Amino acid sequence: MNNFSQQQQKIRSAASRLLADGTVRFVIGWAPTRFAERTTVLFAHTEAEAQALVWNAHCTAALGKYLLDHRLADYAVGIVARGCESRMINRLLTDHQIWRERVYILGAPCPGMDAERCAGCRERAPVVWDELLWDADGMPETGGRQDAAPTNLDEATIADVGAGLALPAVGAACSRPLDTDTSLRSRFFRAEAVEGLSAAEKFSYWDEVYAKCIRCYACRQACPVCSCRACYVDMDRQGFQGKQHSAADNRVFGVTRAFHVADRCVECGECERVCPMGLPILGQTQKLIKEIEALTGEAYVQGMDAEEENFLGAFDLDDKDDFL
Amino acid sequence: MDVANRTNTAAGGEPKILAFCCNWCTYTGADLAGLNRMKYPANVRVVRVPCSGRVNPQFILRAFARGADGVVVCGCHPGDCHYATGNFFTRRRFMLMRGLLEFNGIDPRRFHARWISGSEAAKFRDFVSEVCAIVKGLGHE
Amino acid sequence: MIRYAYFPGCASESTALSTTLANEFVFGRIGVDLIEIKDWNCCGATSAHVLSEALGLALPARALARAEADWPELDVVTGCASCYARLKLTNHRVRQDGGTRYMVEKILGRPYAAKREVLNFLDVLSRDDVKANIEEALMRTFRGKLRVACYYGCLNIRPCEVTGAKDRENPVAMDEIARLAGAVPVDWGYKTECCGAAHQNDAALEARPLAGRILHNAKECGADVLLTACPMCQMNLEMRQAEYIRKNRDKAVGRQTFPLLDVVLPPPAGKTIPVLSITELLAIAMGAGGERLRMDAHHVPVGRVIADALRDDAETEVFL
Amino acid sequence: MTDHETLQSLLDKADVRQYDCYQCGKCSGGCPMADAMDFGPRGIMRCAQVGSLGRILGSSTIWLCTGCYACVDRCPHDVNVPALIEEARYEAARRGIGRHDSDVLNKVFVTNLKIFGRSHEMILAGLYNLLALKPAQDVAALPHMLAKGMIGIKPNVIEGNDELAEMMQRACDWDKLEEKK
Amino acid sequence: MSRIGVFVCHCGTNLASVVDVEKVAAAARELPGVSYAAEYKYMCSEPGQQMILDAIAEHGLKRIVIASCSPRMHETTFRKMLKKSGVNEYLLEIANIREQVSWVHTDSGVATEKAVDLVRMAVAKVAKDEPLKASSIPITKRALVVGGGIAGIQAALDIADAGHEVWLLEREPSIGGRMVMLDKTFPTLDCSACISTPKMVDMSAHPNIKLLTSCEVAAVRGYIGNFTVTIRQKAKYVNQDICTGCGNCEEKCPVKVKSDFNKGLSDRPAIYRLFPQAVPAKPVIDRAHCLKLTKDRCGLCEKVCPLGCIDYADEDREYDETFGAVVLATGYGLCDWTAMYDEYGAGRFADVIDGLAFERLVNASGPTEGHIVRPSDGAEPKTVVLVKCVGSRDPKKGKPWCSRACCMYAAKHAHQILEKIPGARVFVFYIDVRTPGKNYEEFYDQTRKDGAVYVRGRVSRIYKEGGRLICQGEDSLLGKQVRVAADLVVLETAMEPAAGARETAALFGASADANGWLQEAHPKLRPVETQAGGVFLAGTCQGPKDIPDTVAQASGAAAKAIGLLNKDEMETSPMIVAVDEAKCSGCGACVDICPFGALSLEILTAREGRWERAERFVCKVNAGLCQGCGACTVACRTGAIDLRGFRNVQILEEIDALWT
Repeated sequence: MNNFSQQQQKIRSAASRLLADGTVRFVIGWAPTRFAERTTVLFAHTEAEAQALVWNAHCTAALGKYLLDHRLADYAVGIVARGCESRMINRLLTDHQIWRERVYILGAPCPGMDAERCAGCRERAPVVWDELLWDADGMPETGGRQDAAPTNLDEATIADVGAGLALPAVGAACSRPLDTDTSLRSRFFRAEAVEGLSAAEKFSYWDEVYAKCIRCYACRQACPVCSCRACYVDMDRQGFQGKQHSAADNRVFGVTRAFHVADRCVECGECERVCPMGLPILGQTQKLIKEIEALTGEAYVQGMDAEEENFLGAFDLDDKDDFL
Repeated sequence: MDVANRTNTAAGGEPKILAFCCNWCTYTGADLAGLNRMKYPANVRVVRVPCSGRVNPQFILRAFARGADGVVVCGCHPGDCHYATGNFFTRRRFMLMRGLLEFNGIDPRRFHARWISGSEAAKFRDFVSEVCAIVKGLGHE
Repeated sequence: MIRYAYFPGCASESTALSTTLANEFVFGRIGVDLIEIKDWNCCGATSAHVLSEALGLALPARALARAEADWPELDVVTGCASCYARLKLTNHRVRQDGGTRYMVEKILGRPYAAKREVLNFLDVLSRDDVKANIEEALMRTFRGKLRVACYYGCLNIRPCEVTGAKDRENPVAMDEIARLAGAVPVDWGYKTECCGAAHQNDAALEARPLAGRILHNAKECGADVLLTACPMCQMNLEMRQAEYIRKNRDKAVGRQTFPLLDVVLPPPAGKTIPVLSITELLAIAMGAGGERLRMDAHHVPVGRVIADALRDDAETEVFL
Repeated sequence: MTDHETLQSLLDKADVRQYDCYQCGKCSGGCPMADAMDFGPRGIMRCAQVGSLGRILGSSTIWLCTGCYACVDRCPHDVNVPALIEEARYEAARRGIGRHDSDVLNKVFVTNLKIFGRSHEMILAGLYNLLALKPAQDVAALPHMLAKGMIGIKPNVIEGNDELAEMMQRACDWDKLEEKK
Repeated sequence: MSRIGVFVCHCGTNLASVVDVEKVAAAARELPGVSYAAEYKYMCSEPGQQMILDAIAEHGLKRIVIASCSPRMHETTFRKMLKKSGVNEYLLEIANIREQVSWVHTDSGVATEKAVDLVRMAVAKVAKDEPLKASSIPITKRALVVGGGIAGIQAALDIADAGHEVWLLEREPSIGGRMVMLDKTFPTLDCSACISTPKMVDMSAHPNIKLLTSCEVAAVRGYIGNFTVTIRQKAKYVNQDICTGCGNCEEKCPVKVKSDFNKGLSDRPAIYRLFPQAVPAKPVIDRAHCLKLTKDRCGLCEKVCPLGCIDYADEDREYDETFGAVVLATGYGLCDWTAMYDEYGAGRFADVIDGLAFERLVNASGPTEGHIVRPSDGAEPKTVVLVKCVGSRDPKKGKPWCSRACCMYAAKHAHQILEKIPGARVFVFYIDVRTPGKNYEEFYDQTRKDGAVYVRGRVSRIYKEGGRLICQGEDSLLGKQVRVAADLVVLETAMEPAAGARETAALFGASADANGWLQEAHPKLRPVETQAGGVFLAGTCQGPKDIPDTVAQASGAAAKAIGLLNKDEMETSPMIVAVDEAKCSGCGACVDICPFGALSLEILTAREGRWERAERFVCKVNAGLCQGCGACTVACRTGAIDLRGFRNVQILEEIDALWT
């Protein structure tokens, strides 16, 4: 953690250089706020602004989605990319939303930030970059996808995590002490917290969640996978989703959104981080990835490269169909 | 999806089951069941679609939200799809969807899928009867 | 220095006398350090796994777990095909199946993760660097005068999904090693057929034709010597030959075969095909003399063939 | 359990699906022991297909298999006959059906192991010949081997042989536990 | 107001005896958008249809719902009827209240209630129907046949005889395919060359046929009726227009190359024709082996050519041609057993050969002039072993299928050996003997009686001993292992799809199954068609076949192609997908799913917001290729791609109608 200031300097100088030589129009990174434990997103257009970029445990916002605002641009944009951002970038490339040559990626291996979602993160080092600002040595091991499987966790740990995150988590503040030990947190911690419940309990769990939902669509707005030009929820004439606001309709929205990102989710957890009501909606998408892994028997991690095949966009003649 | 507040228009609280049937296999199979005068419960309402691959999981969500007691999706057997590969995508979509519905507290016994060919009238009848029995057994939550 | 954890196998302490000496000689010369697994035990072949699955896996696992604990960075190598098959299978099963691992660890009472590979001598001798070392260590070669039939044995190759063998029916690894020593491998048809060593005791009569067919084909295809990569195969192939010749001799003198007579009669001679292990062949080529290698321990006399092949080699001492 | 269920459980344990086999005979054609066997690997699969557990357990085939895996390796359908044979041998042992010679050998072998930790050829062969009533088997080679020091009277005892014996006991107990399940 | 008319049919008593049709009509009248509802005895009858037409005129109906039998029965009837009215024929929905109501339910109350529900669904759907117009495309009256084996030849001749222009494309320098390699054909034993070469000559002389040899399909655009095919003409280095095929060059060429046609049993020069009766009967230069082309030496052929045909500067050329119909006749190859069968020696034994090599050995115009000899030493074999199912019926080696012809050609081989070598012994190892064909069983029976020994068992391995080949296997009828010492072993190897067939088919939008055989549209009812309209299958490209079946299928494919070419233009279904480019984000999820290759991503450059020339991907639909399955619509989260006639909103309305 002592590395933060050293690394921050590297970010600043790299950003300055890119701005100075005109490689990029601006660099996306983080800036401090009035509160020590908060940062905000900064679009550094000048070298001076680049010196305001920060790098600390409170850089919780993921930056990838901001690229989408410039998807039609004819200039290049610089971005500080940790594991999650780099996977977002790959995802956007797979979905043909951005042009690789118009993004300059400053790879920033991440120690895990002060956010709940970071605790379950297995891919902290960037997977794509133009320039790696520092190497990933000395960080918690990354890329250990097999190790991430919950089967390797002690049963007691799963139970603890599950118990701690069940119903009471709804509406609770998301901020938790820095917890960089990924081995303590299952990759699918949110989903597993719900899976153990009975059908009725699950139903009321989600009822409680969606009763609180205000349909602000912040989850969609923040999601790097929600890259549609127009979202179905904004087009009520299409008939999929009306404007009515009820737990039932909110629920349809929640499940639909999960399904829309099902096989493309990069597990960044932004949806949950930005939820103003603090709803634990990450479980929905985690569940889908878990299901995909169960169906294929293989690890399914999105965003690892830009050429990958989507689960729902392909098939195997021998796919499971035990309920069909 | 609002199971608690379901309004059922059927008299006597008979459950209604929505069935998506592909035009080339299952719809034909259902027609054949009629041609053979096979009897099955009247709770099922068939929506004809060109291919089971046309069935959007959001349709299923909508049906449950509106109060469906059960939803079924039927198509050609894998490899027999009139459009070559449509049902392979169906398979993946609904294997996922089932997990997600179950995760959301929807009883998976309310959602079924089955491969029924144009000649399998009896299978259609048996399947519909079976789903009706299951759904009736579940009652209204 | 190339290092392996070494599982010698029970035959190394008894019947495989000359092969064991040759192994020491060859691996010493080619810079391969075989570190004997401490207090290793019998792998259980060929009976333990017939009686009990658990026992069949636990016995090899005990030795492997010891190796893993003492030298976690070393692969395990063994010179016997039966041991290799049991060790390799145990390693494979423990790796593949969590249930098996759980069982084995419970029975052993110690951890065993099967992290390293199990290899046989052929795997080691086929390494490019080892081959280079072999070439360097050679003091004389057979200069194309010794025709050898390389017999791999079934268990060095199969089951393929466990051993990962690519050449299933016509492996060439040993042929290539023999060629380094100037021997000429013949193209023959019984490279991987089972010799029946597993049934030497309990179905000796039934298993006899297996060895017979191998020896017959080797001769038919023009081999002077049969090369093996397993002491069990070697002993079986030699003893069956000796037995066969004894019978023919008895027939020739017109008497019933009476084995106890052999206690006082000299060992038989006749139309035989000597059986050498690949390491013996290499040891000879690296200059080891017949006495040092205790070649006299062979059931089928070896000296003549080898000596013939080496005779005109002025630079080196004549073998024997 | 009926014989049929037992057979199915053996097949399941061996991960063999009997109806995969279409009786082409490539296994028996290549089996080195086929001449001595009553059924051969193809015959064993046929017995499994028609559900004749009795024939399998009573066959000489399961005891004569050398485990060389030539059959599996060449099988067009990847039917693992040796795995089935292995399970059949366990079942035969449970039922006390066996082949005398194999029983004697296996018991002598394992006892030998329990005591010394390694196999002792002299004791193994000697005891086997005695108990299997084959006093003359391989005796002809004895003088040669004794004279050359290839076999000796003194057994090699490993240090941890007590611990090994305990471990072997645990393994046998495990089997019994599995059986109860 | 939608002005929907609902018409409830009695279907005699079929419907009316169970469903209270009047009640259904009454309920329909109350539905939103419905301006008129009526019932009648037989809606599909002449007066029934007239009644609907009258009601349309009288009540100004704009959309029609008919509650009757299955739409699979009479949807087309009523669409045709609507063409006579002012109402677009696609503003029609059918509520199936016969097959799905009256015939399957007995309780009148329940049945009527369900019928009302179905009508309600149909009304909800029809309200969102859009008028659609079927379009038609002109048809190029020319067929392309890919592959010049017997299937391609037959298909080309049939199409040409029907009066249409045909181009036949063959990648080898001569047409003829596998059949001309064969010696005799079972079960009649007539000479293969004698029956195939006349057809080849017919081909080259036919005024409607253009022959393209040494050619490949490089690319295809377009679809049924108008395929624009890029043809790659490989360089022949011999001016085919001038060459008379005198053969001087072939005699003088110093190069010796193993002849593929003779399965490596003889040599050929570098300037060569595939076989003596090749069509066209003109040589080409094999560029891989010609000394002039590889090393710039020699040049003998140029010197000896009396007409100056040799052109070393010749190059591959590509050009486009348009065709209305395509017949794929890409044929088969024999599996490379040497790569698969270690246990049979993997090619290490010269005297283990495959069936096609045997055909060349026994062929009078083959390398040995018809003498059956061992390739290793030229001696006449006394004991021959034939091994069937090498590569066939072998899932482990990746070929689970039965190659169908081998049982018969093995019997033929056995017959030929017994006939040509007095005192010969023939052993045929088999798993099953399959002889389904006219006079096939009789032929097999005769071969058996002639003395061929059939041994039931798959050969386990082949090895050498005493200069002979030992075939070790089980005689499973005896239950005993057998070892046959043979002088010659013939492996009757599996047919497999020709190399590149899958890729070529894919260019035309046709697919191959898991094994690589080209996929027919329906295994029973559309055996010569593919999923791609206008692309038909002939011969072994679709699956293993013998010659009669191949020829029959080729004629079938030709008939389909003729049927298509006889039309001047064809109508296409308007119920296909359409993309709303404004909404499309170009993610390409739909493109992955389309089985017909009808969707593609293209870059759209347009002014957008503050960007003058914004570039983004959008999905484009090829209306000719789309078959209207709608699988892509589900992948589109935005709903930018939607299926006409089955739009998202329509299906949602149907669902909603049930619970309002």
